[in-house]
Amino acid sequence: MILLRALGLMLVFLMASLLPSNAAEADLRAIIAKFATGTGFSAIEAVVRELAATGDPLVERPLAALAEGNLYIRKADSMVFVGNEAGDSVSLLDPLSGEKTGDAAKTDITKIKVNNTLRRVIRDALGTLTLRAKDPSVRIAAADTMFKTPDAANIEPLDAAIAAETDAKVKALFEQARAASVLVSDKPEADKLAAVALIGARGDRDALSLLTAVEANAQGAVKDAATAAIASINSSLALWDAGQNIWYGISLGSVLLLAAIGLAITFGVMGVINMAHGEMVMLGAYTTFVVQQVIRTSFPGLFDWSLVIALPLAFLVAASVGLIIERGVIRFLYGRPLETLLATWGVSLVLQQAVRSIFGPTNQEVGNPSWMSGSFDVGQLAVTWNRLWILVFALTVFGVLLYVMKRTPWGLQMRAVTANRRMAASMGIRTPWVDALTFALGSGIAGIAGVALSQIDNVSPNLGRGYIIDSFMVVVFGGVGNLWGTLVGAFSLGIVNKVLEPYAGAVLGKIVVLVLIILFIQKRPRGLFALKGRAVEA
Amino acid sequence: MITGHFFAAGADRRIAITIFILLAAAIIVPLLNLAVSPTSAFYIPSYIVALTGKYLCYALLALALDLVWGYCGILSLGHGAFFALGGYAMGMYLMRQIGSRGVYGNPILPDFMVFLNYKELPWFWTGFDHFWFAAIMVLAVPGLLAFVFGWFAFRSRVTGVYLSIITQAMTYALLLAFFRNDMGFGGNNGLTDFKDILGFNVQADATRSALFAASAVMLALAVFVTWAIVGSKYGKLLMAVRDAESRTRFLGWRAENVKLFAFTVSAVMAGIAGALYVPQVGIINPGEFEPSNSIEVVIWAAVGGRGTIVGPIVGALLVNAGKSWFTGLLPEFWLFALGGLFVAVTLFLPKGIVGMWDSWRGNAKAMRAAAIAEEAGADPDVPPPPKIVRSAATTPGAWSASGPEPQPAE
Amino acid sequence: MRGNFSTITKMFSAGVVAAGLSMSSPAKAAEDTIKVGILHSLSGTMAISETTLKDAMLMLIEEQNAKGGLLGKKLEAVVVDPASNWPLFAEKARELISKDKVAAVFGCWTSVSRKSVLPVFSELDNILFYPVQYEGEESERNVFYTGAAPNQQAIPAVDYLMSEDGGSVKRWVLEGTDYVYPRTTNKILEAYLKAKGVAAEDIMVNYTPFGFSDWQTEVSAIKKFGSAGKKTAVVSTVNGDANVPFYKELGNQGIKAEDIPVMAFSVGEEELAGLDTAPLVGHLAAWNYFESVDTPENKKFIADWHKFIKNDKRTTNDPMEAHYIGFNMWVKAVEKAGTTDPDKVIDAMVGVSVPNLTGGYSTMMPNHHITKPVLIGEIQADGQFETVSQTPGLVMGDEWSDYLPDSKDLISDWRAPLSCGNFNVATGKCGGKGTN
Amino acid sequence: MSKSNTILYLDGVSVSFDGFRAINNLSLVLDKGEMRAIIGPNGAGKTTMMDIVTGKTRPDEGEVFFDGQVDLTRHDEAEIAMMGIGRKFQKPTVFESHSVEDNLMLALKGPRSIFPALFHRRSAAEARQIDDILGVIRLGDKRHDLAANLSHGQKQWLEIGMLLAQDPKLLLVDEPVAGMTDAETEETARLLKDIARDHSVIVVEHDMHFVRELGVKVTCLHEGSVLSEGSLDFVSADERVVEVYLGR
Repeated sequence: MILLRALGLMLVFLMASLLPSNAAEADLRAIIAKFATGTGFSAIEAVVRELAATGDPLVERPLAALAEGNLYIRKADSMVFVGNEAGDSVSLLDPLSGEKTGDAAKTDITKIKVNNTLRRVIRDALGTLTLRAKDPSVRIAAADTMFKTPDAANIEPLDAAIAAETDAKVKALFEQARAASVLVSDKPEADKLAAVALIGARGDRDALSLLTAVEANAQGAVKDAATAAIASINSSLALWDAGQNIWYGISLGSVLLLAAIGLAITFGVMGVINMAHGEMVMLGAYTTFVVQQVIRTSFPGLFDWSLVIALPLAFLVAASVGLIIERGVIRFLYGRPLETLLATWGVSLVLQQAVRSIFGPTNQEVGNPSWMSGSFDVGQLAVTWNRLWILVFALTVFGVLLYVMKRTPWGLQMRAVTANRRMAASMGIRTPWVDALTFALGSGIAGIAGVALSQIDNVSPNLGRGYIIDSFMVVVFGGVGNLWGTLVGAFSLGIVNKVLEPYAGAVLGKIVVLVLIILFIQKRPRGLFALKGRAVEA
Repeated sequence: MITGHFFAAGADRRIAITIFILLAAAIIVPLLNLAVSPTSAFYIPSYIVALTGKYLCYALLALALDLVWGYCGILSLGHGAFFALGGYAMGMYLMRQIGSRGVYGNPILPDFMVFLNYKELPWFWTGFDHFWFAAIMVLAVPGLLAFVFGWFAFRSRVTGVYLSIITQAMTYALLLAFFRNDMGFGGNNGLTDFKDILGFNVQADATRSALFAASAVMLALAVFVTWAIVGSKYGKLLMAVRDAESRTRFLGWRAENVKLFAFTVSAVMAGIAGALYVPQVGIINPGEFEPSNSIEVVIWAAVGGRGTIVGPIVGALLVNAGKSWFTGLLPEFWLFALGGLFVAVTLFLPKGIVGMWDSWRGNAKAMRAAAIAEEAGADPDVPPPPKIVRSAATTPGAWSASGPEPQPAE
Repeated sequence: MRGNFSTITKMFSAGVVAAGLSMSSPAKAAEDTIKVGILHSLSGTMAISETTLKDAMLMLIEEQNAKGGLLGKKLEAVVVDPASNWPLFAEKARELISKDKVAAVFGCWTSVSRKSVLPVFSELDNILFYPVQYEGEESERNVFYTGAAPNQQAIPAVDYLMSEDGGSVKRWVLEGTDYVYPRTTNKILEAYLKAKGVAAEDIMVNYTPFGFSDWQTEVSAIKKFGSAGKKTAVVSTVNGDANVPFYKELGNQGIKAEDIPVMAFSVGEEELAGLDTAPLVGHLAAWNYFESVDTPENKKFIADWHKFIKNDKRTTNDPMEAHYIGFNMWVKAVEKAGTTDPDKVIDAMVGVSVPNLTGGYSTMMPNHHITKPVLIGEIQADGQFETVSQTPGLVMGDEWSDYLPDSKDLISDWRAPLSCGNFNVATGKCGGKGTN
Repeated sequence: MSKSNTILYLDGVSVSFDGFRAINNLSLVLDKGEMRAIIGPNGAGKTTMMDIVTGKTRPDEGEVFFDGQVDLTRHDEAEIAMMGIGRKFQKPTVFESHSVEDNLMLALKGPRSIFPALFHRRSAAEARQIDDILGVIRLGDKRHDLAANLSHGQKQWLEIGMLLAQDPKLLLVDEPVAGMTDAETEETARLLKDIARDHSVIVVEHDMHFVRELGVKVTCLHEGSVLSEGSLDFVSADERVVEVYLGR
């Protein structure tokens, strides 16, 4: 994305440099040189405004560099350059042409500091300059900026841009941005009323924000129209809010499902009260970290694939640790489920401390690949990509697991062993292996859950502890030994929690959910999907 | 039958010894702390008194848990909640005793309420300026919670792991609730900066020794009460419920009431432990509600030997002493040692230290008894055994593999 | 080691109450070293923050020994692990002082751990150096607060946001973890903002539990609150672990620093190390030190740190500087007093001045708080902060906030005649508000 | 059919688990003092029927009356047990960690609330009762042994002994001779006949020799309802019964 944009820019500038040197270029350089003399943010802001006022597309490069903190002053001669950091040295590029002019050690140059205010000024300035950019997404960004920072001076360039625009979507955005600017201009009331209508139709939070400001400042018909528009936006947003909460609930549910699904195997199917489950999740997250570390240092191009690469590895790592735990400890404890609680608790302490000793106690950075960053809008609903992918992922894992359990010979053996170990053994099933592999499967799934959770949570030795209680709640709520129960349990707990949260607050919401679980278990002492029947109870 | 008698006698003797040791400690330790010069070899430094006093409270908590877990098969993963509630009741009393000596000098409001702009004392703090009231609350609050919780859970026949998990949910919910500053219990910081208990300075060596003695006496009392309960017909019923709940129902017993009584008594014991703990450590905060704390209590009982009275006490003392030792000696690696200990105990000492000792002794005794019986020939008291041919001879001890275990998951 | 073993014997024997049977004589403190206690959690939830401080202290002690020790003796660090368990903090503090006979203790992070050990320090009369920014409302004779009081962090931060440089913020979200530091800080900030003319409806306060990880609802509420047509900022007192998911959610929901900046008081270089900071550029933090500060002292400190920890990637942070200042102050005070006797050192501490890492001197004030500069930094893409604003001079830590009704009349002065941590200037009495 | 003289009255009882009809429109009447044997292949609903009578399972529909007037569907296990219905499980269920004597003590008729149990002291009358029962079930020499150490057959007997201690009006005995030797089986038959003199008894059993030895009216269940009822000879002559047992 950035690469593409940079390539495009380079092309533009290559072409520009072929043209006869622009007479204004010297003027621009003179202005840019002022960066070196001014001190303080206000001085730099003045320079930025001056540059922007030239309206020359060439200023985009230095301004964009400034916003990203890449504009430097060489101490020796107070020349201004765009810098590209590469290790300890910085390669210096000409601020206008972008040609490389040399390298400098970091100590020989000073970075021009920017702050948020300055960044905003630059963004606004770039907004006007990029209205005619080739890339529609840049134009959309420009329209967006201008919508949020209405200015009467914007109307003219916007009019021009609207006239030239061919893309209907962009054009509509331009018109909204223009309407926003009209509202702060001294245009006649009729124009303003039309603008309010246009903005009201947009119906999102930005529109609401703008109209609230208008309502506060305007008089007469415009004020009334704004009030009406605000009311209508508010009522539609209220609906969207409800939808938003449900979506958040589903998303939380998917996280719970991921965290719990491995436990649904080790605890639900095998009856091992697996307190080390959270640590399996943690191992998966750390595997992701290691994979990303290797990719960062050796194969930076593969970064977007890091999670895909990490998945099988996390499964393997967690599954083999699970296998070791099963062979080493748990197999001696079948039929004594409560003792598995004690042993696995011990194991969890050891694993936590081991990770702490190896990786240190601090959080590790696990990055989001680009396809998991950001969000998109469905109506007024902002859906973040990482949450969506985690939902998809959780459902996929669930589906695959269900298939394995219900449709493969291994799943059949697994169920046979848990239903009646002795009978299964006498049918020729090698029960020890089935046990070991089942536990490894549950652990491995916890591991791949860790890959996904590393995207939204801390990767630290404490990662597992945060999920273990919730996981047990989900499995028990859904009914031990029933995968569907875990699915339904996770989503219902997630949704109830998130629907309560805006009213009760995060803490009370969670308390209410816990109390509901306690009450629910009274009603159905074996969980949501308990098997009814002639319980063989002695 | 001879072994049965021996067991009974052995168990009773052990209880008597335990009670004796505890009572002796209640006298000797304070003496060695207060009356012996610090240079003497017999001097017990104050911090050891405080430390062991704390361990005794843990031991009481472990014993409380064992009453329901070891004897009734209810694995509570929420006993820390009762402990903490007892502690909070005591803490509230201690807070009120600070009076106007808080940093703001407010005679009514504790410091944390002052800087959080409370205008008046919340209603649930009334009465806590009296020790008797606080003492009642120490018993009543955990007891009532356990009673209400148990009433619903046992009537609905929530058993096994489901019960364990909802007890965990209970303590977790309380943890979150007490973390909330709006609750009026001091939030995360909890209650601290205590000055006096019953007019004595909590930091004085004499007070500390007295608290130690109180803990030891209380533990001795709890040992006696537990022993009395377990030895009564009700105690037999308790174990019957543990081993075959439905059988007791078909005999006409209300298993839910049996459990409820034990659960409530146990919660009250835990509450007392918490109340003694707080003045000795000088702080009570929501961290005590952490589910992991409750799990640790389970581990103490397991290490020592559940289903015995002395076991949980031994377990609590050993594990905590080990923890104190490791955290000072191997600060970076003590979790390995602790984790390893839990795994090792479950694998190699499934019945805990005391349980293992008993089986070992029991085997030896049984062998000796068998030898005696053989020498003496048939026992004259007993009618000759009926001529019943055993169809399926059970291997001795085979039952213990599946054992009288509380079975959680299906 | 040997001392430890004899205690173990003792502990076990006391534990099984075979008192007097196997008591060995009290551990003999080696007389040729001065012991320094380090009381930071190395396991449990707080290990993530505190372990670094333990390492920093070990480094400082090693350096001091390389310089020839103190009073002709070597320093010896005694490290214990209170395991993020608050009562255990008190137990370990007692152990350090009573058993190991340390001359001073450097430790604690959370307020509750400090509250837990306070009685121990006053009872056994020892010294605690507390290196973390905290809520104030406390001044103890035995404690030296080298972290920031609210006026050394929160108030300048808010001032900056209200200024033109900071974006002239008019609407405020006070987002915090539900515990005493955020509660108090937010109380102070609310009072301060209202005094500055901010209307009540322009302040939103919200609390989340510790370790909170699902921020969707909260972030969208911030977004909503921010769409009222006024410049909005978030003042975050969100604690440690919960920050990473918070910032991840902010980034993903597209809240840019230019639109709604987040000013954090608990987010340092260490927390950012667990994050991809590219989407967070421009969000702010207020501290008294940043790793990026360009001074020779800091350069050396960072180089020493990297050498000591054998990892060039490890960051430094504000509490580490606080320990650096505190440790050097203690060394200087011990030299001044000529003894490590806590009583004498406490008296010698007030007025001690040592260089800090930001190019100035920090001085221990009579209220046991220190003077520090306040820096406002913006998060950069490389996980560092870029200082965008700095108080012109040093700010003196104000333990009793002027913005809370019950503490505005209180002052603290531990020097001889007054020697009081909560002197009421209105009534002229020591002991808070007194009985009124 | 009048309920008045019956000890147990089931009419039109049905129950299903997850769609499987375990009991299907079952009607069964037991007169006071009667002993009845119930046979039927696996899955015929024998144990479920007992579950319904003892309150463990609630029927979906139908009437269940005890002693002519008590509607058992309104009571739970403990209440039903207190009214005088005792039950022996298919798998012998005794309190394994208690001695034989204690097992009986817990079963003895008497108050069933907590506090009396807490302060209970064994009276001479109780001791005598226990001795009597120990004699009947022939476990006198094992009175101090842990129940866990008894043989399978002895556990069965102990459980019957516990039933006797409970002194119920109606005994439900599920497969009392499973796993017993022939000698034990004979002994058990004699014991049950003894008991039947002053109690009403329902015996569920597979063992035809044993049933023949009992010499009582037999009900054959199949797929949750009564297939045939009458003397053993009559029932075993019934073609449908043969078919069910031998398969098609």
